[in-house]
Amino acid sequence: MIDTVVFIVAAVICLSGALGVILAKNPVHSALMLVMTLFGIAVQFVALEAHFLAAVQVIVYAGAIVVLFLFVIMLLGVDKATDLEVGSLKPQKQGAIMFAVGGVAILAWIVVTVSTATTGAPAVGGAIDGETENVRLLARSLFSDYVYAFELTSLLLVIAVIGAVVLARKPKNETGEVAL
Amino acid sequence: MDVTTGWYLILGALLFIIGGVGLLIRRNPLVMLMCVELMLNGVNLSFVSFSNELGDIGGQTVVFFVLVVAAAEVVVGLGLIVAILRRRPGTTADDLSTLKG
Amino acid sequence: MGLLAAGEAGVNFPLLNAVIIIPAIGALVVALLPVKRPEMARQVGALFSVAAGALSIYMLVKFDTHDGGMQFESVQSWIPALGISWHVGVDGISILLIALTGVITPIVLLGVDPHHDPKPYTAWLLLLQAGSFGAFAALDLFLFFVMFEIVLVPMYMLIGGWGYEGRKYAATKFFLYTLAGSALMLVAIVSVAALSASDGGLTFDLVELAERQALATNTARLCFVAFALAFVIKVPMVPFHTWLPDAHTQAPTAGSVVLAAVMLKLGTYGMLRFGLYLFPEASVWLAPTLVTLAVIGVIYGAIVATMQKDLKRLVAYSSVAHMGFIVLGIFAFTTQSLQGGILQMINHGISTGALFLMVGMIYERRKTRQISELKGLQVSAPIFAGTFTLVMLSSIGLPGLNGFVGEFLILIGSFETRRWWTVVAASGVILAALYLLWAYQRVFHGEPEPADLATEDLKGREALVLLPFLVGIVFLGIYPKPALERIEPAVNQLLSHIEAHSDYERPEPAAPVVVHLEEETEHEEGGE
Amino acid sequence: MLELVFLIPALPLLGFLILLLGGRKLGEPGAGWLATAMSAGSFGATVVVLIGLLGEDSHSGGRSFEQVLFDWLPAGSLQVEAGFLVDPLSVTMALFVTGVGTLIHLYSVGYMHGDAKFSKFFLYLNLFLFSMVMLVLGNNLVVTFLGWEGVGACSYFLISFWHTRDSAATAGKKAFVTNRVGDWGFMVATFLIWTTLGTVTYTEIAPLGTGIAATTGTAISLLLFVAAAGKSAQFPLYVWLPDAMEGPTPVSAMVHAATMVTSGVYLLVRMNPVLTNDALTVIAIVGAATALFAALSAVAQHDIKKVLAYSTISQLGYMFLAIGSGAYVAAIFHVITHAFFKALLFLGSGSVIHGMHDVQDMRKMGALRKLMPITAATFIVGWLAIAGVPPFSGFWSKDEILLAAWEKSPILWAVGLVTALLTAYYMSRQVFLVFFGKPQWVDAEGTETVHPHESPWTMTAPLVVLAGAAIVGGAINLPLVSDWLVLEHFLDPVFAHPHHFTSGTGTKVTLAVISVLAGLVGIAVAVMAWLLKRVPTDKLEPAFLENAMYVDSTMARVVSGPGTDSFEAAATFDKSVVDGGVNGLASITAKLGRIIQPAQSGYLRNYAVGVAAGALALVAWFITRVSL
Repeated sequence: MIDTVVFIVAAVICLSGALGVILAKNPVHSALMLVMTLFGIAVQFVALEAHFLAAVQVIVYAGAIVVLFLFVIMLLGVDKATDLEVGSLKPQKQGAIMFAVGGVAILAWIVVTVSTATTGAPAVGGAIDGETENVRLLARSLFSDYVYAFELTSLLLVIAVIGAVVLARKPKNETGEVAL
Repeated sequence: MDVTTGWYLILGALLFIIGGVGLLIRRNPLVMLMCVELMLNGVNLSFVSFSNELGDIGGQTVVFFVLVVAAAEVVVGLGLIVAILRRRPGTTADDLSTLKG
Repeated sequence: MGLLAAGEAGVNFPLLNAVIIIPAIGALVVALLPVKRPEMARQVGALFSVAAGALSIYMLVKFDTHDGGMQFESVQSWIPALGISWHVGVDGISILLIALTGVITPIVLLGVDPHHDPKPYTAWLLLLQAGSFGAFAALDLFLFFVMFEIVLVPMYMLIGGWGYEGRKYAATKFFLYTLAGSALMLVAIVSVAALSASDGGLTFDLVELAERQALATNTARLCFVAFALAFVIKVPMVPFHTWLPDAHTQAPTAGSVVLAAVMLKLGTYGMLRFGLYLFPEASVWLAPTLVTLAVIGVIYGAIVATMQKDLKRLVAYSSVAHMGFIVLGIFAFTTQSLQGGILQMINHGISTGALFLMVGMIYERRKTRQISELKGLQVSAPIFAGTFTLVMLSSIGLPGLNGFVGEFLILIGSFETRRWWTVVAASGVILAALYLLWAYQRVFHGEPEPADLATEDLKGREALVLLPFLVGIVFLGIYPKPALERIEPAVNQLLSHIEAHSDYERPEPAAPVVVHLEEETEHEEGGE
Repeated sequence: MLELVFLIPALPLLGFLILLLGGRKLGEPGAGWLATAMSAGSFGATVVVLIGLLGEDSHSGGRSFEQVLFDWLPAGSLQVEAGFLVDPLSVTMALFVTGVGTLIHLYSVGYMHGDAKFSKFFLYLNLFLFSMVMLVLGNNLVVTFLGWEGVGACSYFLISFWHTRDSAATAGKKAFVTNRVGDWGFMVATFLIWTTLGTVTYTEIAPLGTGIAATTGTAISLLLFVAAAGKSAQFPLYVWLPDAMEGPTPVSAMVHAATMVTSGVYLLVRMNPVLTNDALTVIAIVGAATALFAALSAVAQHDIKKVLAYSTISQLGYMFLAIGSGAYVAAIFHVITHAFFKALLFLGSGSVIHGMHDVQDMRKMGALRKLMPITAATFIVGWLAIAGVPPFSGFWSKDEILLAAWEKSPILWAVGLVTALLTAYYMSRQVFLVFFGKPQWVDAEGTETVHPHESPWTMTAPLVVLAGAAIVGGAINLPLVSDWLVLEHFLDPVFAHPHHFTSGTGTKVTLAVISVLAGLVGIAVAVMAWLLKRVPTDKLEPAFLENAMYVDSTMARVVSGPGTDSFEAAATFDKSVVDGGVNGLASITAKLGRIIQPAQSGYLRNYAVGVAAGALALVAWFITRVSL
């Protein structure tokens, strides 16, 4: 019973946060709403016994990424309200409506027709046996089967950092700047 | 009313749709990036719920990688936005069409 | 012998791998050299290129002339899940082409001045060399495709970066045209591998696929057509040849030389290795069409060459004609015609390569390639003219020079199985004399103008560059046995393979038997 | 001694290589002497080989010796060796080729005096000699072809020797390309022989040759005749030879009179076992027609060398008439005597041109016999020989051909006779115009426009030697007594069907008398017209004949008109249709691209709509496909 309550509360937080992100006029508000959603999802992760991810969700997403968003907003001084008009681009509004309606319709169709969520295929990435704790399991998976991918992501992060530094660097002089 | 995996999946799908709609209707590049994050989170939720359903840690491993890639993406994306907005303050996504075919 | 004792007991030095990889490493090294020391690029590049060339010559010498199979073979697993491996090896068909590549590239690298940006120029040339080596040695369909495509990029860059006035158009045309052909080939490669996969599992290995012959007749024919189209464009054969004059004309001298000497051979080599060997039945089936196209190419190329006003275009069209001879030889399926065809690939590389070099030298002096702007050069440049004459006569097919040996063997071999085609193709030798001599007359003979009189004769450095070509022309013309005896076992093996997998039968060597006049008369009249 | 055969081509080749590397340093006259020495050495080697051959038993195939140097083209069942065949025929040919060649080398030392490219001339001459002996000594068709094309290339170099003259350059190219038509015949004939007999070696072809099926045999014979017609200037491939006179005169003498142009005769004689009767008839007819046609054309030429050129074509026609009649010995006999007297005449004309300071028009000469006594005397010997006056060499060989023609068909004989008459006439005309009459090189006031002089000894010595040979050359095959037919007995082992005259002595004598009379009539007419001026001469030189019946000019017009136009059309076709098609395809692609180009608006959010729609469509498609 408590599960249900937790789920519903967290789901409401998620959805309202999400709607807040796309409907808030001020980017700062959007960012804060995003934090709300992320927390909601972290709660769901806990409910799904993905403890490590829940922690990471809070630390990395809410703690780092959103903060980065806010930094940028402040840095550029765009923390002003903007109108929500879709703009001059033609099929944008219709596209959005179509996507929303279509997505929901397909979702509904699946909900109505599908009885079981999975095919019940056996585990390939390491079974959760209920005894070994989540972090250990995840670590074993990451550092054995996916160790190359893991190392590559570290490389990716380094590249991303360097890329960001290069991109966001102030131009040396007026003439030397990259035309955009 | 037990909470089944289906509930989580529906929640994830809804987050994905909301994020997608936001991406389509907003012009502020920063908000667009946030919408992308929303979509990613929707998917992440599905992964974790499947992981739980199947008793397979692989789903969570994938989420871990998604997190990392998302972080990298945000870093580069924000770098680009900073670079653009610094030169042309107030730019929206609709003001950029240099790559017009 | 030590390290280089390839194939013998003891140290098994992967000679062929080294030949392919050395220039590739060289390209990388040259690319990483400091920009401020451009003169270093060519020296370092030449070092790698010469090293690879020397190894390829060493292989040629060490090549076992009695073995028709693969030598210097090397197999490394590459993408095991798809049955793709790094499988390389050479036989009599490819060894000479590899040696040719090994010799030509260092020569043009050292002998032709790029005029600007020597660093990327050298790097691209080295990559071209590596790719060509790889393509000639590859015994895996996928590996071959990769190499076949790799060589496109450096050539595109060379034409586009160091070419003449219309280089961009020519480079794009060259790239797109050849790519269109190889796209079809990729489809065919995947189809062949996928459709041949059975209990043996998926494999891209050429030898295994060819021996398995698992495709249904019609499927094999379809796949062969796709392969053939790629090669027909690469050769190029009429009517898919129009990229060649543009590419040749606009390419820098080194590009033209390598293009003519090495890259065109990828087409004819592909026909042998991935046509005849992989699809014996389909090759026999399509041979009449290809032979007809080849003969049309011989005549048509020569006719169009006659009317060219640009020296490089003229030589380019002569290539179309000469490559037609080679294709005729390949699809005539006799020992002589195939031997001649393979030897002619080398000969064409030498002769046409030298012609392009010399046209390049004329351009260096006069900044023009137009025949009408040159006259009477023999007066001021007699040695140059003499050298040009020798190369020209080789291209015309004068006995005692290399061009004749290949042409004669092709024609005499083709005559057995493709009599009337050969009779027509043989008339191509008349036209060859016509267009080359006419061009020679207009450029070298006649009363020179003041500008022509100021034209310098052959310089020592240029003579050194041309010397290997001249030696090749004379040596292969007088004593082609070393080349022919390397080719023959491989060719016979290939023909046996074709006979085993199709209803084709080699013509019996005409037995010197006296037949009675009366009996034979009717039969002969009914025949061809 | 037979093993020394390799020296025959090796010495001129050595000379060529030395001149190639150091010709400029040797300069004049060193280069000339070196080349002459090499040529003489080659002649000496030939003599040694001949002595060796004579030492062998003349029966049971003893006089046939092969020397193989190395495998040239080993290709499966085709095995071509670089080897020599020494037999009576090849030695006979080699002997006069090197002999006459040496004399002409010597002559050239004087003739080419002062030319800027002195050493290069001898370089070509030695290369030519090498190719020519390869041609006659090769033991198989392919080696002969090597020589065949080699002499063609040298002929090209030598004709366009003075290459700054456009006419010389064009003539050289024309010679090479026309010869290539013949080479095509040679190649296809070789292919056909190989596929039929499985060999290209002469000694293996000879026993098999007679057994070839008739159609194939005729095809081979005619293809070989195409080859011979190209090289030996038979109708209609003769067109290059008159133009070839652009070359220096020694070249005309050596290449275009004595040696190279007779290689077609050699080829057919060598391949005599495969020649069929049908083909022989064709050869005889073409030969006779060429002889008559060229003789008629020679009647009205003004250039001293052009007369000789057409005369050469005419005499070559005679040789083919002999082959066509089956009289191979007569053909070879005439080749040899013709080599003597025609080389003599050409060298004599060269001496005249040299003495007249490069005047070639006979109308500007006259009365030169006093100023150039040796040249005049030797030239007159050549004239009498070619006119068929007994006992000069030309009489014997020509008479034998006419006899053979008579036995083949009286019509052919009649054509030959008329040709003989014409030959006597135009040669007399030439002699009278050049050496007799009034000097035309003196203008109205009596001052000399040129100063004629006799040539140096290097030029006159060969003339004297050749004149001697032209007088007594007939002695090698005198039909008076059977034992005196030295050449015939010597050559007989070479032939599959040795030819023997069937006519009685009465017929022989009658025919001989008639031909002598014909020659005398020709001379008499010339005397009346050109020496005594009893006949108006302008009517004797109709423009129709002066232009050689417009055959060459018509061909030239076709080649430069419709021929060039059709080639140009092909080039235009290539540019507009073939390449145009490619470019058209490209532009169609570009147009299609432009139609869908607006889809790439550059707006990120537009693309997002596309992605969203695509994603939805994909998911929708999946859920309809998958049973859940």
